Amino acid sequence: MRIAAFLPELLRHLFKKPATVDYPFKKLEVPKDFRGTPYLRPELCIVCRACERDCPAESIEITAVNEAEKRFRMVIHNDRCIHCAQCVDSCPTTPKAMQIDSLYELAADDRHKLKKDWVYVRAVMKPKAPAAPTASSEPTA
Amino acid sequence: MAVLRTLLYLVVYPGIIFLFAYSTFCEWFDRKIYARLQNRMGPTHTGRFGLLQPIADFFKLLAKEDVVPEAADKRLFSVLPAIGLAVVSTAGLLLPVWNFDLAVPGWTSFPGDIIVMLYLLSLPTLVLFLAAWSSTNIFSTIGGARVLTMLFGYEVPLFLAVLSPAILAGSWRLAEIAAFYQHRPLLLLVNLLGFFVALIAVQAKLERTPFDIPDAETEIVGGTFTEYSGKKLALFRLTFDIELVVASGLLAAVFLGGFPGGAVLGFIQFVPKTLFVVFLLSLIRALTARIRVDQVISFAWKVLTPLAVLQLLATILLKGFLT
Amino acid sequence: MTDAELIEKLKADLGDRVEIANPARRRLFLKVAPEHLVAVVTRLRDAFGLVFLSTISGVDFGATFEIIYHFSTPEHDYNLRTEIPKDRPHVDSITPVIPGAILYEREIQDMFGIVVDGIPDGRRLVLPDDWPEGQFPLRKDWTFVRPEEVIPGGKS
Amino acid sequence: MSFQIPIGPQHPALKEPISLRMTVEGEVITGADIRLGYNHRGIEKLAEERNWTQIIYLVERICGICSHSHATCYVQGVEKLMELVPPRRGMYIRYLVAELERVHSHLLWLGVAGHEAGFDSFFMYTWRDREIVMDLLEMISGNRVHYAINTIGGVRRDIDEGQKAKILEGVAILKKRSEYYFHIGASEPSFVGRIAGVGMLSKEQAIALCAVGPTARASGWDRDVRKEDPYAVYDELDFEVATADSCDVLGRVVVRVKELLESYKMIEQMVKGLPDGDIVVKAPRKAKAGEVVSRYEAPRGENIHYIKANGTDKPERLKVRAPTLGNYPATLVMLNKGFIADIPLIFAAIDPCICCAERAVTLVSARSGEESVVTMGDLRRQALARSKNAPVKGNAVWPF
Repeated sequence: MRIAAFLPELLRHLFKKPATVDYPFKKLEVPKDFRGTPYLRPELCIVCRACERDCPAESIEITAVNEAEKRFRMVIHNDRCIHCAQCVDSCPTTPKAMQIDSLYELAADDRHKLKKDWVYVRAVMKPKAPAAPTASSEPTA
Repeated sequence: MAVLRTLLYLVVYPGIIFLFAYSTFCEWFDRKIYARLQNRMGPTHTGRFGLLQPIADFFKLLAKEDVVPEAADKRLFSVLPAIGLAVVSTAGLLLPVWNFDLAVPGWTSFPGDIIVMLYLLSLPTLVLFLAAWSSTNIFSTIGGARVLTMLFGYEVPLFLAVLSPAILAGSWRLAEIAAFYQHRPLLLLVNLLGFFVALIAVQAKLERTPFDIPDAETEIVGGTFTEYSGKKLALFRLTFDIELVVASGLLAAVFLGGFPGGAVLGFIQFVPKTLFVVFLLSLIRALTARIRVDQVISFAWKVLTPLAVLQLLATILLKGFLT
Repeated sequence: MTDAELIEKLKADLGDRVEIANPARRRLFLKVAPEHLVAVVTRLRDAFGLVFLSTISGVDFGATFEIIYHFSTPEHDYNLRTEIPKDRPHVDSITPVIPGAILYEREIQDMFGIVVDGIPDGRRLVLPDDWPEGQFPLRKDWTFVRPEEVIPGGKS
Repeated sequence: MSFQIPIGPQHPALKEPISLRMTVEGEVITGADIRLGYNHRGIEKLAEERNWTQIIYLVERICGICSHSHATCYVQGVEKLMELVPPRRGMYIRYLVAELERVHSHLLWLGVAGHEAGFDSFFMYTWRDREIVMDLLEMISGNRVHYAINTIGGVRRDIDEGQKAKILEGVAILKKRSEYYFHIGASEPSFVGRIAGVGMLSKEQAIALCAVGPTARASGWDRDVRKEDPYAVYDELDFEVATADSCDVLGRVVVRVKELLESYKMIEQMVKGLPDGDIVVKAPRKAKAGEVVSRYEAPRGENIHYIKANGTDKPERLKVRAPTLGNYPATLVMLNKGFIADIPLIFAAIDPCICCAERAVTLVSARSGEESVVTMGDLRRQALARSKNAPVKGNAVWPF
């Protein structure tokens, strides 16, 4: 046991740069695998509902707008999303119809504004060809 | 003229305005040093370098809701913060910074003012105990019991350590003690041991780590302050800030040679000397973990008091040798 | 000691009070009748060094409850199971043998409504004090109807 | 005079809600009682309604600090049920994250222990250094707290050469820092004075009360699932089980710092010996009927999941035992005859991670000392009635 064993370390830090980051003024970069908010590329979605089935927070909702025209509506409830990116893993298309962005400042004062929805026509299974002429993506939110 | 001087003394310097401004500055200094020692930033954004942060905190608390517990003794509960503030501010007036005449004792500087000051500095502890007791909260009660228990530990070494330079100087008047050591600066080295004893005792008096036992938040929530909120808490916090200034000023006057040379020169010496003491206090705060109340008592009686007695003996022997 | 040797030894020691299964390496599943439970646990503790109880799981089989005591020694995992009828859900406490079992026994009392006879402290553990009597959340026939989500200050 | 002090459900020393009722005489504790259920989220019931994939993320959220341990424990059980063999590279990455998580959890705990003892500088330093390992975890998995790197049949993110180098670099710094903390923790007198001889738990008591993890190991009982039931990659790694025989809080600090050093060793071995190949195999959606007991050494002790499948894509039963629950009976013994000042330290020394129901509030009246249990509904009604009856304050307006 030694008196003031910590002293040299303390005094050394008096002349060091702070370890903390002055957050709202300076920002750190996110890593490349960061899981932000999911979003849909509607021209690629084949409505297999794999994302809806596997979403642990039940935050993805797909409903048929018009069965005959194959028009569907996907709602992502971002207020429920837990940012696990399982929807991206579950998505069977290449390239993936479900994508994830790298934004992290997600706070909002109204949870209704966090809801995002897309109304789109179901894509055909081979998405390598250019998007079908009927495919009209119109994000309504 | 004398009336104006007295008014200036009471209100501006070193009266309430100076004490308020300088105590918030000392709190900022303490927080900044503490943060930098821990590799953090400390207050940064309120005012330049965050200088206005303690004042902002003070005004924020003033605007907060003030809750008085139903079971508490309401009159006592409400009046205690004001008493505490008044007591430490009065002690602040006795600091020999300005407006004292070495030849003629006045009401701000008189033989025995060191004793008066030490007693005035003891009163906030009693105020704190009464505040804790009148809150009736179980955590406050434990905190109050701890305040008193600690008082019995640190008070004796503090008195012994502060009085030994006075014995060497042969005066019970702060201004004369300071003047004595200004003439013989080498004698200050004799009191080095006493300075460290007094420093640790002051740390305990101010209830800062390692002696923040009465308001140890991880043990007894807010301890003595559990039930205090809003304006009353703001006043208590200000009390502790001013006590920090006054206690460091006392140590600077007794152990570091005081502040001679009138208002301006005195001020120029007052600031670095007190900041040095505050820095040492911050260093102790960063260096240690909180100890238990039984450990405080045994530490105070087994280590601090013998050291203070040793200092006293050395001083008496030296005094006999000098005369 | 290999699994096979251990099973032989267990069989010799405990006789026909237990049925032993060994689905994976180091994992033993022992089945015991509820009336022999405490005797078997005592014997296992004294002769085989089963002092460490990891937890007690309950499973609802519809007509019966299965209670599994998960023990482990540095070499093997023992899972001691017993089955009790749902209409008379009583089991003897093993706390006199393994004091550390108390919290797990209180937990299965709360969650399955199994009465543990002889438990030294039978207060509720995880359920709130104003939880209605006779509601046991982990029984299969207990369902939770999620109330309509009401967002304060706005429409859903 | 003896009286009761309520520690929790809301208390600055407790980061999560739990209620400890202490009977004290002066400063000495003469009785302790524990009340759980303030954080019960019904995860076991919920798991019976989810499919195998969804449950990974559900069990990951049992705990924020050892999130990976629950997910791994569950996933390795499900893989046994589905008879999957994940690729070696996937296994190495999974247990690399597990060891990094142990480092992060133990550093966090060291800081908390410092804070509970009022040693804030120690707290700040350990948490600053913990950022290094948090950054590594973020780099590997994408996020800081819920790594979500496990999937049934392997892991979801791969490691490249640059990341390997960064991990080794970070671990080298951490190793140096941990040795320094070991040295400080054993020599700063005010800190040692607070933790030595506090919260005694003898080996016999630890065994009788089924203590787990560092609490058991600090009492000299060398139980470690990684050693005695080596799952996955642990039989290929060279490490020792850290124990101490001082049976007090100091022993628990020592055990955790030693474990940190062992973890650095394992991380280096795993990064250097990372095999090539795939990281994941495809998992079926359904599992055959069967049951499995999965054990895992989480930072806090043994984590055990009992999974029973019935042939569908949902489990029949998932039983989770988090290590902290196993340590509560031992905590009550440790608290007895201690000082009030030791409560946070002793309680923090088991590294509590409280996961279990809310809804009841116990009120202790300050005046009479009587207790009454009030439901949340009653409390809300009382609060409403009180705010209605309260006179409107004249100065309740912003004064400036």
